Amino acid sequence: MRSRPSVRSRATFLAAAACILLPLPASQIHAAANGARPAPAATAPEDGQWTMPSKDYASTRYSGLDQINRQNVARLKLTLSWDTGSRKGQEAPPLVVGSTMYLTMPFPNNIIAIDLAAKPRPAVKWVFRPNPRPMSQGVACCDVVNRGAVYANGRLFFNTLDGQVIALDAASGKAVWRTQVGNIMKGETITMSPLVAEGKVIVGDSGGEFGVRGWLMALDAASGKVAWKAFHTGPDKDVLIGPDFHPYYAADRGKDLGVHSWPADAWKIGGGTAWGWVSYDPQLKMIFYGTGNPGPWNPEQRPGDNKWTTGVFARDIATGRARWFYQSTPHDLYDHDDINEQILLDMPVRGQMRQVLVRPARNGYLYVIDRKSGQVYSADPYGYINSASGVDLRTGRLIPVPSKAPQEGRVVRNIGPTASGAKDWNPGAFSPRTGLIYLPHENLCMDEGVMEANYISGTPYLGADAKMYAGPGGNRGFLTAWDPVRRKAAWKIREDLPLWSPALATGGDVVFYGTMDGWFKAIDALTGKLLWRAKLDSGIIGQPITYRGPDGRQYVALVSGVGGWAGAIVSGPLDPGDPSAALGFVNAVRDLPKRTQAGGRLYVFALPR
Amino acid sequence: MRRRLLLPIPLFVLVSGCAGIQSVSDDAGRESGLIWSLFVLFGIVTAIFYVAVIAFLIAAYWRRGGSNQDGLPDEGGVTRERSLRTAFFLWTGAVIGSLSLLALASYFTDRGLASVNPENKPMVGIDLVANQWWWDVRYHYDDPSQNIRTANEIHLPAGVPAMISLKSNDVIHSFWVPNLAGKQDLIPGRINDIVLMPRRIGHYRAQCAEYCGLQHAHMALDVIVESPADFQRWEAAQRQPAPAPATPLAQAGYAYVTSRECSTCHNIAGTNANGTVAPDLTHVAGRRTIAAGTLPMNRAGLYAWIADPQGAKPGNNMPTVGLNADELHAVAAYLETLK
Amino acid sequence: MSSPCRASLILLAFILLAGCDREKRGMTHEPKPETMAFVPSGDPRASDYENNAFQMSQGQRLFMWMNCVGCHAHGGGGMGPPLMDDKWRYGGRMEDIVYTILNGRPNGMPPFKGRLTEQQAWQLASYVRSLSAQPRQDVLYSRSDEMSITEPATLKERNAIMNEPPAPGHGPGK
Amino acid sequence: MTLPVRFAGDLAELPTSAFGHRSLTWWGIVAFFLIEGTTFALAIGTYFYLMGGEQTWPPAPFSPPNPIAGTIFTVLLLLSEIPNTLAKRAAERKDLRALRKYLLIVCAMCAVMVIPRAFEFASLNVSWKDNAYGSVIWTLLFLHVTNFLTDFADSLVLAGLLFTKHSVESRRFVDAAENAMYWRFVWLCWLPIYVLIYWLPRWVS
Amino acid sequence: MTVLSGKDLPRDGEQLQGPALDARLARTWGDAPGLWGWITTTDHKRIGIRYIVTGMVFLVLAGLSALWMRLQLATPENSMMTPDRYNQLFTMHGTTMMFLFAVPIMEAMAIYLVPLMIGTRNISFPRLNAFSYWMYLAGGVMIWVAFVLNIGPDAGWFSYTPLSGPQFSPGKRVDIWAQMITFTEVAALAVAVELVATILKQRAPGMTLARMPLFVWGALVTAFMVIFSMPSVALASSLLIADRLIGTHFYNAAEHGDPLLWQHLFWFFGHPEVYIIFLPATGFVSHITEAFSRRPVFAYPAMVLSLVTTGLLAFGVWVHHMFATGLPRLGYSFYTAATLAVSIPAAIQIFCWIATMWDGRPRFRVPLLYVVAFIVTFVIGGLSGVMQASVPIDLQVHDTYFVVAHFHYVLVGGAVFPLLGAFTYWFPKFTGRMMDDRLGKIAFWMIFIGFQVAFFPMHFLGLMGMPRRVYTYPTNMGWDELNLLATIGSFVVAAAFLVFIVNAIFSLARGAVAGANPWDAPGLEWATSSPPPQYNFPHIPVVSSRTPLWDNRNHLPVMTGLRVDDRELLLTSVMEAIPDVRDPSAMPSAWPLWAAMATTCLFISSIFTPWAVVIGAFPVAAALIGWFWPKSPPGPEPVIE
Repeated sequence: MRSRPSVRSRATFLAAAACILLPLPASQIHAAANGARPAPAATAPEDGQWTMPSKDYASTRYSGLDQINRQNVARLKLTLSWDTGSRKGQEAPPLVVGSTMYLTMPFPNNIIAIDLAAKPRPAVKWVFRPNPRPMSQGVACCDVVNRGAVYANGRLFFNTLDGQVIALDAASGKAVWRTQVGNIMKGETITMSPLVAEGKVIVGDSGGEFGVRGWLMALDAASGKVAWKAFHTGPDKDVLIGPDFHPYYAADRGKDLGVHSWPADAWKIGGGTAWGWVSYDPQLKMIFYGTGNPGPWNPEQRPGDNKWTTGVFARDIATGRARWFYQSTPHDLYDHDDINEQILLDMPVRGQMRQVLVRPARNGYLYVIDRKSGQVYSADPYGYINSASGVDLRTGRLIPVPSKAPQEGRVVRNIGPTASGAKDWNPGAFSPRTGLIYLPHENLCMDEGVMEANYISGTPYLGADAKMYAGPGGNRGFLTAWDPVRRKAAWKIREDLPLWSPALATGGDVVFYGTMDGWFKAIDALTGKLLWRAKLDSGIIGQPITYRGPDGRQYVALVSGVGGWAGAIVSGPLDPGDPSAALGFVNAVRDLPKRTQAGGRLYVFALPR
Repeated sequence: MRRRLLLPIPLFVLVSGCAGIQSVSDDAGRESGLIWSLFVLFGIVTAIFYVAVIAFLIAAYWRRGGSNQDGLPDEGGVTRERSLRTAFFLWTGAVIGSLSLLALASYFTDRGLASVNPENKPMVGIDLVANQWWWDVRYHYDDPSQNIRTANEIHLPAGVPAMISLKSNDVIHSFWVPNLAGKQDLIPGRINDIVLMPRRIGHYRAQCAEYCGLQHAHMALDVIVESPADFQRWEAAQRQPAPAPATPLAQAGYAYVTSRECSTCHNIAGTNANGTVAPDLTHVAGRRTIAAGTLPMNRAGLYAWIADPQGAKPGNNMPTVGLNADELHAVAAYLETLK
Repeated sequence: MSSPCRASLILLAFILLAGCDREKRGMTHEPKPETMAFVPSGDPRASDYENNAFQMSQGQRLFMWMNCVGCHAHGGGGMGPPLMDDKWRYGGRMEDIVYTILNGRPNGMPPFKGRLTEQQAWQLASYVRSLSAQPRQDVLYSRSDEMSITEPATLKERNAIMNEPPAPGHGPGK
Repeated sequence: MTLPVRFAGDLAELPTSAFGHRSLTWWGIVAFFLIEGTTFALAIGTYFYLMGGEQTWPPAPFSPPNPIAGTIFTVLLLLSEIPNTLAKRAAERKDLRALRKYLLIVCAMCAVMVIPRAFEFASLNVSWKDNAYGSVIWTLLFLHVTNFLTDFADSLVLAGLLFTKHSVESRRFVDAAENAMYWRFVWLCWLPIYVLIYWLPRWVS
Repeated sequence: MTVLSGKDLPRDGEQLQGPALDARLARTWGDAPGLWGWITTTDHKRIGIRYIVTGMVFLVLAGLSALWMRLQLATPENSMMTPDRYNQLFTMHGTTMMFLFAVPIMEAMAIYLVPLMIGTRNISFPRLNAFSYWMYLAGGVMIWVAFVLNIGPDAGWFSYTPLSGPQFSPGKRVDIWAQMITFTEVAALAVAVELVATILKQRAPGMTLARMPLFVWGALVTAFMVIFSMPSVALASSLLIADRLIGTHFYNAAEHGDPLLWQHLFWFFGHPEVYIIFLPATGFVSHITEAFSRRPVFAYPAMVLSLVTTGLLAFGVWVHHMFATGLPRLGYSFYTAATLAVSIPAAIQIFCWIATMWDGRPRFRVPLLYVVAFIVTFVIGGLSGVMQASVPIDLQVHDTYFVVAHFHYVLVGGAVFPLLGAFTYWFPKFTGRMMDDRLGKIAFWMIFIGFQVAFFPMHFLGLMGMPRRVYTYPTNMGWDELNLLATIGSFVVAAAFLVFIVNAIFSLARGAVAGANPWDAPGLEWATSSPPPQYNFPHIPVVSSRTPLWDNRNHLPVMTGLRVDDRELLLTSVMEAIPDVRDPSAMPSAWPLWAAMATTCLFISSIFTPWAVVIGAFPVAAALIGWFWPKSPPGPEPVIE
């Protein structure tokens, strides 16, 4: 590691660590013009910190800081730039707690603590090296990324690629406990960011491309012991489905659907991982998260609805018992993992205030679902879709277009959205000031050919070739400002490349996001007007954050480093001569190696003093 | 020449009496029955024409050596032209008339074949996927967890129509159970359907009927037509996972098969062998043959096949693993338990 | 020129162009004991397998069946490194590739010893080298009956092999 | 001969060359038209057969070929029929000087046409390796390029011959007339192919 | 420049006839002596004989491969040969029989006979004729050399995709097959063009279309069928090569090509192909029947109409090879109807031949015996063909030994028997000597009986479920005895061919000397000596009936006035054959050989690299320019100043 700053006293950090998120009365959060507001119980008053990747349990990615605003953002200047040494895809956000910043690296998953208050400039406080097993790199489907650590109660919780959950003492960087939960010999890796709430660390596995059996588990935050573990295929008792399970739609009711919606034994290698985002409603004591794709990709090998993959679960956080389930993509045809974020909002639906979760799903529909019942209020396309003609709100079922169904032995052309979805893992942000959700997403279509996949444990279980390319209009990405109440886009920004970085919304009515060719952009949250941009050394797929520094100024930070599924062509580096490389994504971003390079630098911006 | 005259008759006598497990004439299904009746009709009509031609030829032979022996052509034109012309038109009329008759008969038989499942009975649904050089058989049901996967052997209940979807993973093959119906090709990129309506209980043999490469000759399929009750018993048995090995030898075989080369390609339900690119072995010992009709399913056949698959069926995709004697005994012992 | 003379010319052309074992369907291979020691270089099987169209096509089949394609795609890579470029982390000779397949490599390549026979590993290696057009031009083939993906090997430029050891530090397990 | 003969007529006054269907080579060329025409027809049939297998034509994400180069070529090709007709008439009235002139003009136009022709391949917006659509339009174009180049070469050789001592043979005029006929075949074949390559994909997409 | 009138040049006529004329013409039309003459010849008879002998050699090779296969199939589960060897063998057998024997030999007979039958001095485009032979030879030698090198094609003579495609047929085997198609197509198309022009423009004065011999009609219809059908297989095989070499997707279902496209293109050629073989054979049958029945063929107009109808209908039946592919079922009915309809002209012809015999006074010499064998055998094949026209029946017998029996009855019965008859019949014309009658009869009976023993059981094998193209079969299927019987029969046939060949060789040296017209046949080819001189006829004969020699027993009317110092042909009008133009005929030349060698290089190297097409085009173009360059100095002919 180059230019290592000196380790400094931890006093400032300890002071900051004392600040704990406290639930605030609902009245303190104002609803936007359209009446939407974050679920009050799942948000906290702005404290200038960034302790979890989603910012809060409602997954708003909104910070109330407003020092940087529409008027002055154009004067934003770089205040710190530091090479982390990593050259893999950087999908994790920096965390800022007090005056310490924590960086989570892709494999080998080092955690770096930086003392922001150090003089003359911020310096590395400690580095924790978990040394995961190198073999795990071979079973990570889409670059060896990690989506971030979480800070809670003086500890940092994070996962390693080789399937460990680790709790660190945030002050010292020493491991408090580490628990092995995934088996890489079967293809189980962990790339997600855990959710910590109610003394539980919620973790799910990756490996839907390897025929693993997906699960979500809760570990005791104190001891690291497994509290509960819920599978996403198989018999009800494994899925933690019991008498208190009340799905809204009939298709999700029945005994052992996780077995009967699969060919015999296929559920044992059926995927349905949980590698995305978990939201938590402290009022209902329920977590909400989506399950990944069924395995293999080739749908002909798994007739049936393939429960409980590609759907959203609501579970009791204490016991893990499922409360309801909604399958947005029964019998998934295109790897439409349903792991995207759920933004918990309270908003008017047909004139009535409802507690809903809003989820822009991979399949291109933006769902508004009742948090308590699992009823789908609306499902509207926010991107280009030709593989489905709509969602039947009576039955809740997606209506697929038969001519776009993959067929063995014959390539199906021009499927939209692609396997990576209208939007992949990179979450949008919700601003309670504008009432809009800022969705960075893709505009891609693909050709797909499927063939019988062979299951060999620890090797990919796919049975599909894909080639992705720009969708209608020729641009490959969009930033869509979506009005969840009016159920339509307020405006859209065309981006040439697919957007693979999450968005950040601030109280200054500025929205930040990055592009894969390295432009870090600030736009007007009301109009979408580009206000400021900076070109970074490497493409951006990381999560931008904002925080109040020890000096009281507002900073914007992120780590560059292109990679991930979308940027594997650069971080691999992969050969653009094979359009099917990186499961077909290489074809969509053939020009990327010319426009950026592998990297991994921390950037911090602020207004000039 | 006179010998030929009688041939069409023994043809039908011979063939009709020619029962066999892979015979067109020994029809055991609705489709093959319709076709055989049509064949017999065609046979009779064509035989009549053949007899007529030969009779005319013999007549021509007998007429030679009429008057004029000088070997020179007639000078004074042709005297019998008129009667020949009459015969010519009669002959042409007879040909056209009988061809029309045959065309109609063929057309209506074809309609009969095309009207699949006229009684609208519930059908057995099977996906048949051809590979070089074996048959992948999948029964499908409304509840996919009841699906059955097997290989190189189809069981059908008598009196129940079976809808078979035909697909190919590589080259063109052709599905043909002569005792039950005509052929239908399996073509990559397409799905063809065929409906079979077996009527007679028995064991029949199907064979790939489109040249498909090195081992086209060894690509057979056993077809077992049984009573609906027997069929249901078979279905139930097929849904069971593979039985656990009991003897130490079989256990050793189990250990090998489920962890080594075999498991890379083959599936044995209930074990760690989950391969999909080779025949499913879950109930392999309950089948009649090994390797798509290449060897009989018995101990000797198993040994021969496992020890040297390239000897019995050169060019097939099963590699010679090179088991030592102990491993060979163990693997064979285990596979024998997979009833 | 007389007909026999002409025939012999064509014959000569054939022998030069074709070579007789290029397409031999090797079906009955002597099983090789799995414990056989790895031969570091100059294994006679290398050219037997590499310059044989049939073995290469068997390797192509295995490349799909053994899920090599899942990580390495059709040579462009993904979870695993590209196989069609000129960089070879663990050596690009037939023997190196066979070794890699059978024994795996620490950064993610799983070992296939015990899951594949040696013969199959050789067949695979032959196909892997065809991705960068290393074998003789006349045993290469243009495409498979699948989605159009890579440049036909028959039209590809042959890359020089550059052995590139894995960079220390960032285990490029990819 | 075994039979005695009886002289029934004399052929000495017959001409030694004739135009049109009275010429033997004319029949040979017509037979070649049939062969090439059948090939083109079957290739076009293949085009429509493959078109039936696609949902859109051209299949997504490919855009239809850019018609500029092809249209320039087509216009030139059709314009070349003017000197070609004049050359044919000159040949038929055995006017060597005019024939030389017009044949040279045809050859010069061919030489110019090679330029847009070369750009046509680049304007197809698809490679033969991409899919069956790409394969068939490349094949149609390739077949016609062969056809075009063959007659270009043929015309060049004939034009060259007209400047040698062989120009005096009456046979040359028949050759020239038949070459002109072949040139008509070249552009007649091109018109449907031009429509199929450049315009049909636009109309149906 | 001098202006010469046609009158001033040396010509045949009152003043130049008899031996003096023969000598003069022999000088003009003769080839150079020795090897150079052999290479440069443009004489349709020399090339025809060369073609016939080569075709017979390929017949023997294909026959031997059949014998080898029958040995393998003699017993069940025989491991005499590997499946790879067997697959190469049956591919070579079918390919050689169809592409290197049947079509070329029929065209070769036409090359030899047609100019004689229509009374002209040479075929049109004689250099193209020479070129066509070299191409044919190169293609045949290429594929057999490949077979000897163990890279023979193994995807069947039909080479169905995707089995023959780049993935499932690795190596260059199928490319060699496909390029062999290109060679033989070029050869066959060239001959077809020559025949069309020859038949339409070079007939003797007075030989109107209605007086044309039936073999010439057959050749004409066949030539047109070649012209319309061969481009189909040439295109199909070129697309296959493109798929295999440069990665096009014509037959790749995944990229929305279609394996069935191959079948459509192949059978659009493949079924007419059967009639391309059969129609010339009907010509043989007509001529033999006529000559030996001592009576003009009964109902000549019906015969001509049958030929033309067959030729047309043959293009509407190709889908009957694809009944099992799952195309729309109703569409099949059309092809059933068309296929049944094709049998009507055949039935009419059969009637007419027997009627000719019945009404004449047949002398059952060896050629006529072959005609009788033809009728007895071919009708069985035709009737089993009627069965297969029916979709349901075809679904059962398709690709079984029933079909093997069927098409051997049709092709051997319908083409090889007449060919052997024709060979015996015209042998005196080819060689000047008669074939031995006793040996001929022995060979005939052996081949006839052997054939029935070999192939009749196959009907039963097919109905008992034995599929085609299997290299072995299990025992206890009831197939063992019949297969053994078939093998025995095939060896009898092979022995018969040996007798036939011995007879031919023996007769060539020692056979009875034949006169110009040993059989007292009526056609023009019998009006000239045996074997005919290089120039065919000293004077151009004039025709006034269908049987000129029977109608002109005392003297033959002829026309005079063609130049004797240069090669000149008479062109007549298309319909009425009225003398029109004196046309020069090409001199001997080695350019066709050079052109063929350049083309061969192009074709063979384009198996390995697509650039061969570009680079190889230059030597081909150079050779063609040399070929067509006018002879120097310009001949003395009427010249415009």
